[in-house]
Amino acid sequence: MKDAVLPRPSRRRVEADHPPYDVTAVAAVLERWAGTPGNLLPVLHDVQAALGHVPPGCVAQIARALNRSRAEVHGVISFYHDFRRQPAGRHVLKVCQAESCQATGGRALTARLEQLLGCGLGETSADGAVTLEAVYCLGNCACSPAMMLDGRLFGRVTEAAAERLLAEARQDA
Amino acid sequence: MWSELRALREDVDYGTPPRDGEAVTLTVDGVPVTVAAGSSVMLAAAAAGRPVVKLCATDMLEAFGSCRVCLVEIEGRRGFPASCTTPVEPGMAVRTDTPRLAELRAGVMELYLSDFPAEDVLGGWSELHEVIATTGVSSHRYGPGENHLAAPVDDSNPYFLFDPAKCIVCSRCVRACEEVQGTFALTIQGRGFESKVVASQGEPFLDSECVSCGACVQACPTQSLVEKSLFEGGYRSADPAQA
Amino acid sequence: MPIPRKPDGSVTTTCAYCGVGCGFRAETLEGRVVRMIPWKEGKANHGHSCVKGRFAFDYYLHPDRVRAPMIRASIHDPWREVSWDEAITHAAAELQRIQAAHGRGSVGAVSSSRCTNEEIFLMQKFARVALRNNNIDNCSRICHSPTQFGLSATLGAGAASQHFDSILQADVILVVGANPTEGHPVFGSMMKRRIREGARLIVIDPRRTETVDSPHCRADVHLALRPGTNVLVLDSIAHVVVCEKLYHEAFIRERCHWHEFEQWMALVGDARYSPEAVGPEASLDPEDIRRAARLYAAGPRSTIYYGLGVTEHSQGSTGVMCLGNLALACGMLGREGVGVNPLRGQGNVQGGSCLGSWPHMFSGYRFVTDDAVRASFEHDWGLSLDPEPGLRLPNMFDAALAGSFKGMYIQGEDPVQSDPNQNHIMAAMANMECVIVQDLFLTETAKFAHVFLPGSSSLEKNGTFTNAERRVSMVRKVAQPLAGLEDWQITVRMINAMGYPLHYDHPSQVLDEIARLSPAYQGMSFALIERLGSVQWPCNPEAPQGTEVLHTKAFPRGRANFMLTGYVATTERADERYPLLLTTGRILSQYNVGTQTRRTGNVAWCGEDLLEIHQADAHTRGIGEGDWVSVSSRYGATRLRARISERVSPGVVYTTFHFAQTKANAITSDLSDWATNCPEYKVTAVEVARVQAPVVTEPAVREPAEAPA
Amino acid sequence: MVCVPRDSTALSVGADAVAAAIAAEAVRRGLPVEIKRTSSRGLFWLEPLVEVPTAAGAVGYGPVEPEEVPGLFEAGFLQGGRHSRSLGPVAQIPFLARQERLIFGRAGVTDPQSLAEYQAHGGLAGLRRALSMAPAAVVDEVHASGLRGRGGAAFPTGIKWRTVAGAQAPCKYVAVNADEGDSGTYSDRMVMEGDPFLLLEGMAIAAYATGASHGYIYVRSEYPHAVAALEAALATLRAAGWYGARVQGSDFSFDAEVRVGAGAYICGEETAMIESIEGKRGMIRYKPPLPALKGLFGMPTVVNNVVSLASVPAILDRGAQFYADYGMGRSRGTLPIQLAGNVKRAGLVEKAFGVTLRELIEDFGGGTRSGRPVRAVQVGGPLGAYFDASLLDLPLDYEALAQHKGMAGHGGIVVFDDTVDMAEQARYAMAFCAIESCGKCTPCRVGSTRGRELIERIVRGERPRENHAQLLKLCDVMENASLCALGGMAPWPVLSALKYFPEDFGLPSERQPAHVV
Repeated sequence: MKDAVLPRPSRRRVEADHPPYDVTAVAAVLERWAGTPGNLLPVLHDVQAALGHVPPGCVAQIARALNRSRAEVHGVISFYHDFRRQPAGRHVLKVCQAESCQATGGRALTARLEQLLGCGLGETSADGAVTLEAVYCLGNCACSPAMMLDGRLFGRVTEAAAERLLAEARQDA
Repeated sequence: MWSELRALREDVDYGTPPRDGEAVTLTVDGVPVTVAAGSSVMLAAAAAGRPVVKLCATDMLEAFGSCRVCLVEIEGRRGFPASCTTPVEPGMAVRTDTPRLAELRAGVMELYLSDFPAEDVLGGWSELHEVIATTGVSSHRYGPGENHLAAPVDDSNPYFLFDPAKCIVCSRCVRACEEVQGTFALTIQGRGFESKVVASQGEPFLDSECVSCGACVQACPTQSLVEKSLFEGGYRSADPAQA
Repeated sequence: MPIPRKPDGSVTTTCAYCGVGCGFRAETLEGRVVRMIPWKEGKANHGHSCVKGRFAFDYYLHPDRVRAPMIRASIHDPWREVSWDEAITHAAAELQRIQAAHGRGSVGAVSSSRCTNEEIFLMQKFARVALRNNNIDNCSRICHSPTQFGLSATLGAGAASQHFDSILQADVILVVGANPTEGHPVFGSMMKRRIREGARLIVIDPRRTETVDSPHCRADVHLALRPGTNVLVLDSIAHVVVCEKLYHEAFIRERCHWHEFEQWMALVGDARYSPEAVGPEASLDPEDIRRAARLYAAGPRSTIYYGLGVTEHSQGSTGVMCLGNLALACGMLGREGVGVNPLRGQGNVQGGSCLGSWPHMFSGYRFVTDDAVRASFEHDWGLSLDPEPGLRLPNMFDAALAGSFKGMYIQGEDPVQSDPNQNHIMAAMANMECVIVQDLFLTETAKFAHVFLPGSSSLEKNGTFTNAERRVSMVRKVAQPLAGLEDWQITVRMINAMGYPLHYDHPSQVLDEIARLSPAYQGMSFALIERLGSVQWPCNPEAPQGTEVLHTKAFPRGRANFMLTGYVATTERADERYPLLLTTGRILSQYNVGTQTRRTGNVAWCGEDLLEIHQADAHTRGIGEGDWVSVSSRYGATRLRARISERVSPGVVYTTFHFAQTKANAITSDLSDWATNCPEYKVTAVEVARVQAPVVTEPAVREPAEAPA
Repeated sequence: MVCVPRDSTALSVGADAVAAAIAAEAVRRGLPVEIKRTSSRGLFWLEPLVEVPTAAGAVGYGPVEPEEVPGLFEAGFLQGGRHSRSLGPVAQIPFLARQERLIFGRAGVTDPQSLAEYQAHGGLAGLRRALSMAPAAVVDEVHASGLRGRGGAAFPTGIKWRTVAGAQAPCKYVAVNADEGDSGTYSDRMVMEGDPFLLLEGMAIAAYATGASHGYIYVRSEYPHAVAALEAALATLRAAGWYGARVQGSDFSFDAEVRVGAGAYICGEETAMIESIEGKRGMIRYKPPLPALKGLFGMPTVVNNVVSLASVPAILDRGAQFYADYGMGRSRGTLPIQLAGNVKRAGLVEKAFGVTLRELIEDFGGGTRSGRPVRAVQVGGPLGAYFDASLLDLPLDYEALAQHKGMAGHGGIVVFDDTVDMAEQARYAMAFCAIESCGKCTPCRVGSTRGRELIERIVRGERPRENHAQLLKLCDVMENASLCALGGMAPWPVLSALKYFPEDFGLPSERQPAHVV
């Protein structure tokens, strides 16, 4: 019988061995949404807004507060592409992959961005400055191709304009 | 009402839970049958002795409608409704085996087999193998493509193992853990082709909230979840011969 | 991945573990059980199972199983394997020698709720026809004897009023002193299903268990009362019911005695039981007591499920009577979705209770002192029977210590580990001259045995179990008994060896005898059970297919009785030397004293008993997660590891008694229920202190056998 | 006064910079200029479009660069002076003049957050009239108008409301589908950002008619401006007593809240959206039960698209017949069409049903932005069919498009010039389905990935004949066995691409017999 380590706790993992995270920030979010029917998505949005991502460690805290299981919360987090389980780069650049933007050079723009950042869609540049993500329609189809940098929308984006924007973003690093 | 639970039979799987309700009479492949209102066409077909093939349906769980092998044709209705999620209505005329249905079922089975270990198709005795035999579809024409055949086996539980390569993501295990046991320890992680059955936050079963009641193993139609005691000499984990 | 092998045989049987009594199909391959599949037509489990019944069956082939009878002159000598004849003849001779030397009452027998109805009936018949005395008791003495006493006193029958499925009709579920999700898991799942459909849940239990708070199942009111204050809190709930006129007057007038209700109303209506008075003493918020009372009384269908947390107290019987009174006052009896239901611990606790394995009662709850009743047994068995009630199990141990009780035949029970005040019992056992133990393994009690008769597991015999909802279901032989005889055959041979000729071809004949002699079982037979799958007693001409819900038209005594349930605090008090209160219980993966489950893969979840302690109490004592601690009481001390837990409130600690080396019962008091001697396991004042890890740790259990080949 | 739009598309091409430049130039010139931030007209190729009110109506200048602002001042644009960017009176711009804007009448005119301006331009008239009528009468009015779901399903709105109104339940909900995930569509966005009161008025009317007590607006997370605009508008309506308890003193109470999506196209399907609002994975629910009887939290729920609800105030205000007089066949009323992709004049065209694709692309759209010939057009979003030039005379009508296995969908039209590779578009249609599939049903979960792989093999010339036959077989299984429209209609763009552009796949060029419904 392994003496040093307590035997695997029966079933319920008290605190899964995930990296630490800001418990009080998550508690504040849970307090704000307490009692609201169907509040899991609003909670996850607010947690990601506060911490930059949804730390795996807080899943147990959220599940307990919402009287649901860790599996259910994890199932929801992993379903929606917006929720990140690891921190992103300092900036997040979403480049539209949908048909309207394809019709106006969106594919070339994406290739250029991947080249500039040295990473593919869904990855972060080596210097950790920018995370490049695919997005399927920003509603800017009349001014395709479109991009969103940290929530700010850009239309009729040329490769040159994209290059300028990236330089500014990586500068203030 | 609990009387619905008592209508469960050991020797037949009606596919959807028996219901209480006043009588509804319909015909399945011309055979008249009377079942309680609220029952599914699938249950009526089984009761009429014309059972429809199924994979994601079992009468211990609410209908789910995901595998799509149980499609039927109903007179006066266009398309091919899933019999598990279509409630019976008086006077319905159901067809369970038209050439068109056979074609669609074969199409669905080809998709399943395109992501299932070929070496496990022959000799298996799970529900999936019964459907393979009934539909006569045991191979596919998609050639090599993305698949889950290399997914690692989780044998952390002392009694059963989970081999994701044989999982058809029908969620019967997830639903059994919720509806029958009430622990909610399983979920589907991710979506689309990456969808994967996991325990808690993607942990080995033994580390998760799983209380090892065995309901998921019993519900699994492909023996992706299966008792270790059924393997020759008992299952030894990470035994190269076993892998 | 190789193809799993397909089983080639299947026998429908009943699980031997807890009181839910799940139906299973035992699937075999080449004669060996390889898989247990829950039976969809099992009326208690409807195709569901828990880890014990579903998977923990391979103990039946564990190397520790004793495969041949053994005898020894002294408990210090090594065992000697002998033939069945030699062992049984020796045992009988010894018992006769002792009786000759020390009188007929100097020997006795103990049956177990882990055995079948037929085996229990034969054990009490052994005492009465072979030993010619009434020294017969059973293990429900130490768990649900207060149920038998308390429910008989109020409702007239010591058994569950509902069938398990009735919970699917309940609007309010009151759980007292029980944790169904771990103790009765399959019923726990049914309860959770109903709660997910919207039923309200009240839990009265010192611990914040899974039943109180788990996904999609959260108690509307949790009364985390101080251990030992059950009666006080239940009387306070009654106080609110009477003072706010929430009781069901029409039901009381029609089905009870109004004057008794008025006396009871006067008692509980006293300000002493007001929530404001009781709150502080039971460490509860008075408002929660009121909410619980209003929720229960409102119903419209409120049901009560309770466990050892009510019965294992010095006022255990009183606690049960409080529940009876409450249900009567609110009219919550005699229909679907209501009732008062004991969650009996072991597979056949209900069987053990109604088949006469009591010193003072024959089967069917009828007193040995009742001449007419005794005459019917004497007529059937063809000999005169002792009219005086015999010794209860605790009395047997006291008499053994005093030297007047020298011999005991124990079947399937391990009192040395499970009974309270262990040092006292061990001394008593050591003082006896002939202890005969019939069990699967060499238990703690077997250390004091002179004759060991190897028993058969539930997979190796035919018979019936009665679960906690009075449902009698079939146990069918799947494999041959390892030692060659089924348990009931051993007892029959013991009876014959004592000079009383007896023969049965098949256990079904024993059930026929039970039916002949017990009104509630009159219509019961193997044939009926085969046809209906299972039958709930009473099963008699009025109810030929059994009875699902009791007390629908009348109570056994016509009307039910209100019993006065004044609160008398237990003498077991926390003080500066022993400031914490210890309560005990069980965990999902281990069963009772762990005899079987310790020898299965279940050790993966729980390999040792742990002491759950609140962060505050641990912190002040410098105790960290996993530290070794000593737990000492006025009666003894033991050592185990600590787990910091938010499930217990400050001032309360908790442990289980599944592992022998924990000796949890070495520290429990010798106090017991005033009416039935059911030990007060649930309240022991203790002190907990950090200690060094013991140098030589006795292996908790030998590594479980490889999964069966 | 100078009007500069703050619509997110206008902002995406520099509207804020232009507004700032005007303010700075006005200060430099000591001219008191009030800058009003309005919604956009929807003539997006002209954004940033600056307008100045004059006696002869609003005069427009665009697209304005910040550097051109001093020049504008020089040209006296404040009084409508001539400038290279002059557009003359905006109302007379043909693109705008030839539209029938029942929904987008206030677009580019009012301040989206001004309740006073909203009412000055006809706002709340519909709700006032509805509150004066019996709920059943309101349902009949909407039914009589012939309004059908503008999200894409085209189900008669009146029948849906009637089902919910007839249901008995402790409470009922209104759930607005503002997920707008189709590429090439932005009409919902324009309503929410540019005229939030219109949507909220439509929701209140729906709630009153059906007996709903609470509403949810499920907005895609890619529309932060729309979320902010709706939250602000809700607060305003609550303060003005049009939302919350006892609306305008009546015994009708209704309130609503915004819920933000999280990157799942499938949550544009009504049952997946309901699952998402309930805090679950966006998985499709089978029907029956219909959401109208058992929807959000198990209660009867009216699920309508933004544009459907935005059409309701006009129906109540002007009457059902007024609305029904627009359109053709069974497609009554107007549809806000959105021109997108490689089109010269991209923007919103609200027209009665019946207008043809050619009128939209050539007369309104002016052909391709690149100047190259139009080769293909996708109508109705990523699940819509691709039409080649020969089909541009098809009228925009639900039934007419269905004849050619096409659909109006949410009214998006994406134009491609002759540089398009239709095999890549077909591959993308399957890839998109694989990325957005909820993973519940087998035909879509597995079929979308197999479809992408098959098309890649065909294009690589690997056994094209067998793989093409298998692709058609797969499309048949997806169309007929899938649980919802994502798997069910993903084959439409693929089959249409194969039918009209076989050459791009390296397949024999004679027309393939597409599966005509």
